[in-house]
Amino acid sequence: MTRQKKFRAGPIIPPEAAPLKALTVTMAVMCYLACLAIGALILIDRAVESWTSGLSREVTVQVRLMQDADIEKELSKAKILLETTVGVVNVAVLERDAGAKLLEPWLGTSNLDDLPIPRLIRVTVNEAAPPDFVALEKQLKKSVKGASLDTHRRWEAELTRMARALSTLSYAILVLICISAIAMVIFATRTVLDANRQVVDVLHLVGAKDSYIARQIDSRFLKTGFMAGLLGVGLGVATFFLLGLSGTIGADGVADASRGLLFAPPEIAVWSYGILLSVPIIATVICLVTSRMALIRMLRSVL
Amino acid sequence: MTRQKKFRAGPIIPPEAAPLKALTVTMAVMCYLACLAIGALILIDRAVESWTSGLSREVTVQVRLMQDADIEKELSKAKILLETTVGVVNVAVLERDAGAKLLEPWLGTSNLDDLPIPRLIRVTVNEAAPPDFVALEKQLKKSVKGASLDTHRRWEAELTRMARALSTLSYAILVLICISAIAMVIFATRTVLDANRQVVDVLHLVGAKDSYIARQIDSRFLKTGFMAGLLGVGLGVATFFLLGLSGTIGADGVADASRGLLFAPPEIAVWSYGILLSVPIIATVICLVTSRMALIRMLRSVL
Amino acid sequence: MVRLDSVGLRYGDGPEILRDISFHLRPGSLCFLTGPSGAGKTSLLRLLFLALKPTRGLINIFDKDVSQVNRWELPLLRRRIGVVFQEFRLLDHLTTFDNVALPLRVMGQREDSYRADVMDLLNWVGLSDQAQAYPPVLSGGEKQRAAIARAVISKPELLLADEPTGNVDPVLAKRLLHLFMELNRLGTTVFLATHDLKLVSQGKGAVLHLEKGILKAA
Amino acid sequence: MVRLDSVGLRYGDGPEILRDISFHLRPGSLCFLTGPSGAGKTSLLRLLFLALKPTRGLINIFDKDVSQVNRWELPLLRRRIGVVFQEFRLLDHLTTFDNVALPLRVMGQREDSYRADVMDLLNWVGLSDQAQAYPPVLSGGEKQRAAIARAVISKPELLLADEPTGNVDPVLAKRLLHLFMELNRLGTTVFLATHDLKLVSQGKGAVLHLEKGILKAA
Ligand SMILES: Nc1ncnc2c1ncn2[C@@H]1O[C@H](COP(=O)(O)OP(=O)(O)OP(=O)(O)O)[C@@H](O)[C@H]1O
Ligand SMILES: Nc1ncnc2c1ncn2[C@@H]1O[C@H](COP(=O)(O)OP(=O)(O)OP(=O)(O)O)[C@@H](O)[C@H]1O
Ligand SMILES: [Mg+2]
Ligand SMILES: [Mg+2]
Repeated sequence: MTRQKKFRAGPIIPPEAAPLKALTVTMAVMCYLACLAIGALILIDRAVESWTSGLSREVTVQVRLMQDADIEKELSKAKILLETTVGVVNVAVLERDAGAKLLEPWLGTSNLDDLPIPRLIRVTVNEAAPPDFVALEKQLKKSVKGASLDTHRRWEAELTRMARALSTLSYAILVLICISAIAMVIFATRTVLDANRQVVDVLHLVGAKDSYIARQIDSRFLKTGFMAGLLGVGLGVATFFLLGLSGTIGADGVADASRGLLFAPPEIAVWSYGILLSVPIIATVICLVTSRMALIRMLRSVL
Repeated sequence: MTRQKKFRAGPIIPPEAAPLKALTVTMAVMCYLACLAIGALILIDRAVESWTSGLSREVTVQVRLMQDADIEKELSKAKILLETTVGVVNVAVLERDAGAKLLEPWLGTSNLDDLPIPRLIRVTVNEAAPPDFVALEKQLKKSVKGASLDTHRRWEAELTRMARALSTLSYAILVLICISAIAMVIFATRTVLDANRQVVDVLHLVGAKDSYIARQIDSRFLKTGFMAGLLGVGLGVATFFLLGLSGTIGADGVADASRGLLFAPPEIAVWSYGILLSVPIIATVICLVTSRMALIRMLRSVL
Repeated sequence: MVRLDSVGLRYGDGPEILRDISFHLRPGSLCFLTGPSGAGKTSLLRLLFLALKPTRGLINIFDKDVSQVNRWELPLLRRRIGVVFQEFRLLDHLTTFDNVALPLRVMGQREDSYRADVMDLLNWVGLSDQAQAYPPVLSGGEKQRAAIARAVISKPELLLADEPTGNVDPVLAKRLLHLFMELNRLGTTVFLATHDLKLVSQGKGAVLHLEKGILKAA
Repeated sequence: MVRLDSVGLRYGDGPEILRDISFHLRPGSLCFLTGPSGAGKTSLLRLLFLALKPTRGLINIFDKDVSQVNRWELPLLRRRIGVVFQEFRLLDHLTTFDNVALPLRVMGQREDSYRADVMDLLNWVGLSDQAQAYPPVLSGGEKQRAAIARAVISKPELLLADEPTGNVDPVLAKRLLHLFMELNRLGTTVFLATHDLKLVSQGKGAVLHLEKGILKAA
């Protein structure tokens, strides 16, 4: 009595959900964080660009006329001090007119000849290794009467330095994410294989080849990695979107920049979308390559 | 021939390493990220505090004397415009002296009576819902001759707004981390239990109580959570340390703030260390409570 | 001790595996259960060690109605029953010694208190050399003997054994039968399911014959 | 077909489990292996299906020296050998049908091509009703029959069976023996390890007796 029913052959390796589901969640979180880190990198990059373009590697020292001091002497003292400071590339004492320009916003272009206009020194700094502005200002104040450092630009330099630290941190986080993703995949592979040791043994003994077994398991990891990557990127884009909504339009902040990330002119948008979309691809590749390599190595260790 | 050797009884549940090791790695990464998020929150909080304390909810509008305009008329025009702007709480036209003070840094306290000193209007804004400064400035420039908005403070307000977005993001990330940690623990519990279904069955059949079995598995999760938490916090503190080293001392940036996080005066340091050390505790609690609850529920589902 | 009254069992929506089973095991009795493969012997034993509830009918064990037993009472009842599973069910990560000692350990006994007993029993079933070996390296017959030792170590009031001699040679089978009969002499009620008709004829006890889920006294 | 020459085996640093085993299985022969529990029968079979390498001595299978076989050649050799494991080793997540069909599937055959064969074989061992059932719901004897069906489905040149009738009743045991003898008649070399002396006397074949790792022709 042979029943002629339509059978559907079951999967060779049991579809044990738990370790792979866990991997999906972890990988999705990792991908999300990778997106945030990449977004941060792009934003920081753009911010630094705009700051440094405004900064043009220059700081201004201003020397006020003091009742009891010879302005030219003070200026040369300041010049010598600045020239011997590490991180300073060039020092130029500006004409009297330059100081007058400084007051223009308040006083207009009226005749200021009889006013005690402050004198300016333009200091070109080494952008890669700027001097310690705080120490420099202290020293200037101590040895030159009426001297002060343009704090606004100093602050911008400090911002740039901070942005660099943040971007290094973002790179570090990206590396950390990759490493732990690889570790996760290896552990998941081992878990899946451990859970199926008996099955793998039997498959070997009925004549299955290593590559055949590896293929059965691999396909799961492929799917897992891709799903997780898409999920993570989806969440990431949603986050940038919300972040973009949180700031006013036209302001020069993160909100604006994250809007720029999403709704930029095509040629830029394509680029940032491309980088973001590389996340699921990299996740899939990490999943596939790592699990395949781990599998082959683990399978070899059995007779 | 009874051998009288000293036996050591093996663990009731096999010490299957893989799912728990995977959990340790994941949880450590989560804890690390939680530390970063918490650090970010503290830093943003302090930054906002210092910005807003300097800001004191005020913006200054400056009206320059123009050759062909009546300054008092322009001032009252500006006042009316400002008073009708949404987000403005109070408008006060300042005395002439206030404008003179503005030039002090450049010109000293010399007599400025015959100079065209600009006039100032102090605008108190609603901190919670500040006006749209960009639009406001445009309008001012259009309808009042010689008017300009103090852009520096405007920028600070924008910064504060951005900081709020970042701190919301940090909170969101913290919540996300907690949720995925709980998910991870549940999956790991299921994996451990699945891998040991036979063992649990046998234990039930030889008369073990659910609580006895749960206890055997729980202790592993306890250790896992605590180890992962410590690892994560260690990495986190190391990161703040490195970040702290990356900026110059005394500068008003993240570097400084992260230094403040670690080497603050005792009463503040205790607080931030306390928050950071709560991470491994929370991780342990999440591991323990989640796994215990999941275990009891899963064990109940077997006869 | 054990009383079944027109018990029926079906798995899920399947056919009835056991039909109208009624019998009574008096305390201290020895009883064999025979029947062809797939007759339902293991299913019947599962009912007796409370791993299954009957679809219909009444089961009384230790004067308790099984359908009235709470979940938290189960462990306490099971501790009074020793079971030898057809597929042994040893824990692969524990040594033979630990496997045999498991029921005592689960009851909360300390190792010092049972070490000598366990070693004596291992000696009797011929496994003293394998006390520190793990089940995966034991031969089929050795596993079976370890499973038997685990079932009897706590001197249970009721012993259920499913095909306990399927993997051992006739000489050893006889030796194991003697172990069961010794236990029975000391007061344990013994219920053995087996295909081995020689074993049945060697042991002095009642014989129940199961065929397609229906009980026939033989 | 199979030739062993003073083969010795020890696990790790343990004692020698097999000592000086030498015998020859001619193509198409039928041979029984008997011996007490723990004698080393399963270990000897493990050597023959290439799950173990001997510590010393020579094994030739299909005219190949086993110690010279590469890892990638193993699957191809194993496909010519059918094995019934003492503990069955069915895959719990596959139906009985899929379990039996596994060797064919692993060889890359399509389901259409083997469905009828598998169903016929299941019918012969009395499992056609359980074709879509999973091993955990099979009775002990049903599992054993499924394991036997899996071993013979690919009509191997060499069939190794370890205690293939330990969980079935005498009637069924005889039926299974007939299956092995039928295969043998069609050219398969059959090597059976068993405790069941009645089975040995029913089958017409050579008998090897193993005792404490030493072979004695009976
Ligand atoms: N969990 C289950 N779900 C569904 N059917 C089952 C289950 N367990 C057993 N069966 C079926 O019930 C019938 C009886 O099984 P049982 O294990 O009781 O037989 P048995 O008498 O012990 O046989 P054997 O001597 O071969 O061990 C078999 O046909 C089997 O397929
Ligand atoms: N992997 C292993 N490692 C160490 N010792 C082992 C291993 N496998 C088996 N042994 C030991 O080798 C001896 C022979 O085992 P084997 O399984 O070959 O016996 P057998 O003849 O099949 O016995 P049975 O009839 O009980 O199945 C046993 O004492 C066993 O403990
Ligand atoms: Mg059975
Ligand atoms: Mg054996």
